[in-house]
Amino acid sequence: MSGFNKVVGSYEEALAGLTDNMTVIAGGFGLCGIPENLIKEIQRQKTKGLTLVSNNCGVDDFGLGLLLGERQIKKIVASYVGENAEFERQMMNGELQVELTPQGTLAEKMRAGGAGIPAFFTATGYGTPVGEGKEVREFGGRKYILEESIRGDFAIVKAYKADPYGNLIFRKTARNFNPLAATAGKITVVEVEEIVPLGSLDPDQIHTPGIYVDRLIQGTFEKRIEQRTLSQG
Amino acid sequence: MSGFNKVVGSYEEALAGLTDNMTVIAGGFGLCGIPENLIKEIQRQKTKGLTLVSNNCGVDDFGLGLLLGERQIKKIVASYVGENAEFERQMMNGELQVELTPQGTLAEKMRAGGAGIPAFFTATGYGTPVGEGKEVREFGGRKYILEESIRGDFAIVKAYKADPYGNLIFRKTARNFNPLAATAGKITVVEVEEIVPLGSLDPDQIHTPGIYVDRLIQGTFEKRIEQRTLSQG
Amino acid sequence: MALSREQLAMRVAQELQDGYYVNLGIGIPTLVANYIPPGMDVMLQSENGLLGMGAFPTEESLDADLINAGKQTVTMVKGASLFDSAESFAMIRGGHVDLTVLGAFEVDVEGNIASYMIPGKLIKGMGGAMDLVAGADNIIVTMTHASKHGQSKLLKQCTLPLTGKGCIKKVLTDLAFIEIKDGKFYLLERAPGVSVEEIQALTDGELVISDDVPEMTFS
Amino acid sequence: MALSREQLAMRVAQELQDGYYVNLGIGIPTLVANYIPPGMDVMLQSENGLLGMGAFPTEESLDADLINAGKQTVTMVKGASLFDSAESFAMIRGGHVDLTVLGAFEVDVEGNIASYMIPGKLIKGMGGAMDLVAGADNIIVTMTHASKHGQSKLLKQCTLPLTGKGCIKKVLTDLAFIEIKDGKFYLLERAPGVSVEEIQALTDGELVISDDVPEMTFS
Repeated sequence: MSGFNKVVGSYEEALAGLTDNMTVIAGGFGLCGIPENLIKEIQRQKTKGLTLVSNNCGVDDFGLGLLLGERQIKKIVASYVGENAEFERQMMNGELQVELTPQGTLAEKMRAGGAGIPAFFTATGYGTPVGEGKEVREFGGRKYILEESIRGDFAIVKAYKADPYGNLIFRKTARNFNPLAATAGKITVVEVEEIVPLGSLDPDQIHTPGIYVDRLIQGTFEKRIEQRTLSQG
Repeated sequence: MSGFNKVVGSYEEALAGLTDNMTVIAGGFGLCGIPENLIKEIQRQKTKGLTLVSNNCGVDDFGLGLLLGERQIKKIVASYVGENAEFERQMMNGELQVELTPQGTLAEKMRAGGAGIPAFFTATGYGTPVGEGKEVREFGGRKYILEESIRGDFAIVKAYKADPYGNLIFRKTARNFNPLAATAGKITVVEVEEIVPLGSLDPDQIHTPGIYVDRLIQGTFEKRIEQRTLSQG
Repeated sequence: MALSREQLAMRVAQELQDGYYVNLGIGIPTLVANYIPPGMDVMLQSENGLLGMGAFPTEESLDADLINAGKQTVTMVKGASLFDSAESFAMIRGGHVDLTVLGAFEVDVEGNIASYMIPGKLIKGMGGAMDLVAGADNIIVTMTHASKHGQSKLLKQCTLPLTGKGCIKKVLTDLAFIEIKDGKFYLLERAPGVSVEEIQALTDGELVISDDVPEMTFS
Repeated sequence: MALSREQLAMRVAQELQDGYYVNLGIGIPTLVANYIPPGMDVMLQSENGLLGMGAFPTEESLDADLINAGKQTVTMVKGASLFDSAESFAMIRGGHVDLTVLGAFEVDVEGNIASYMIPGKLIKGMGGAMDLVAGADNIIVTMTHASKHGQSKLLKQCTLPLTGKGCIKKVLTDLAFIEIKDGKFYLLERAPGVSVEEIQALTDGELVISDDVPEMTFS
């Protein structure tokens, strides 16, 4: 079997080595494109004290909200966390640390982490609470703040299709943070809807090359919809 | 006609507004994926004093080498310029300024320019002539230098296919610096092998969204090969 | 009379141009899409990774993998493209989006905006708003001119934590269309039937009023 | 006897592991691809935007759009992927490539490397070499141990402008396989028939020699 075959046999194996107090970067936007089965497996394994880096934190009974319910999350780095009652309760009680990060800065921090760029300047957050304590520098007459990159012990990612080497294709807006998370994990675990034979993906059309992927598993997905809006026409 | 139709009628129109002493960012690696007809049009227009940002500088009679021949280039920012006799002559004579930039740093400078990131830290070049005069900072026990982004008055880009809105697809290693250059031009001009009808490109498979593209033209390409190497089997 | 939500959207839509790439925030800004002038093409950017957002789907075309930044199911128009969140904010931060429309709690005469956080109340987060206000040259803030209790939202200085500093140049309220320049509010237009005096009374920051402030028109 | 170019490539190939993503520089490093041990899968990264580089093409499969970092026409293996130059160097800079092999003019006991510029001679540029040495944890430098005039290339301190500072840990020369650690060269292996004394005589930086330095073997 090729050393490039990333396919593992179970969700347990997919998350082997994940231990208490680790940092986990998760793909997904709202409930769209979240690694829902990997999250359930973390819930099952009862790993505690986790730092989660994810744009949102799910809802009470789905996505990362499940890990809140079990008090497995110590800290969350996110841009928007508004749809979750248990989240509010834990934050208000001081049980949960929350580091609010602008959405674009969060995306860029993940990309930079994966790309070996330790820090970058951005105008986002200058003069706001986000900029407090951060270095300010002027370039071309405009003020920017210095933001540091993020890496995770694990990254958990949801993709649409993969070949056994871990080359990934995402679908529609389920792409979102997933390709960025994939680059930023020391161990990157990906769950997909379909594993296709090697050679069946067009090399020009691969969104995430397999070099970023350590473990791969095929799952079935509920794909819950948060705001089911239909046209009235 | 839609305001998003980027197609222009001629190469002259494609480069309208390009004047002496401007900065032009060009895609391509060696002679692969270079905007060969746009370069020829710059030669025809005799624009002088240009600063060219491109990984390489073509060969004597093809690619950016043509602009050297006409002494249209004042300065070049590149990572490798080894295949060009006229280049050597002008550099040795001090007629041409050369700013050597590591290939990965050059790519990242273009991306940062397009992405509104004025500067980033990288380990590349620390302790070398490239790092001289640049700020050094330690992150996690390692030393990095601060590199600033690049933007161009114009970007000239070669893609494989485009729809009229300027959504682009590149082919194989002719992609290289082209998608990065496309983001970093105040005016981005793209020449392609084929303009396909709107709606015929899969939105999931577009490499460069049309928002980065200002003008689009279909051309015919020589695609000269620099090192024609064949297997002996 | 104060503008309705629909009229606010209609007035913003008058600022559109053919070929504009536009990011519309949640709430009133979203309604702008309903009033794009006929014959004009505008592409909507949704910061979760979609350029060319279309209408809400039908039951048949509903797709859990295709949502907008408000997490609502949507569709794509012809010529749409999909990308990751870093690319999406590269567009925004790099100034490639032609117009951004978003709501706010407060703006002030220095172009500061506060829109994401009220101390003591639950903090939900800034989402993409800080990136949007820092990245765009051309921003229109839509909001009510004053609170229900009559307190001005156009201030000398914002009182709430900022979303962005010195980045707002245009504000459309239910009473007025205002430009921010040189540390002052310039009254460009009045809502139909609203007097300059009413606007002045509800504007905390310095308001510059020309001799003739036209009423907004809605055709 | 000093190693041939092929033997250098063969010895480097012994450092490969199944599942390694590898970047091979121009020259001797390129030859390593010919000696990948049977049953072992290695993917070659070419920094111009290709992961999974294959052999040179036939006349029929020749494609001007598919070249390697040396600008030679190549092919792709099954499972290959293509990407832009920023993504390519994100892989390299981010430490995702398992092994990098490249040539040099000089290395020194501090792990410094000089490989791109000889003052007074024509400067062609560093290409991707500075990114590669700064980005990879696991680098093997291949070069001759000394110049044609017998001057050591393994120095106390590099004399030429550096390509990278403190980033080289392993050097394979035509005479020896050497590890750089704590400001010293450690002699790990000798080329067959080459004595420790010969190596010592041609090594300028401090060389640590254990009691028994094995000869390289080539099966």
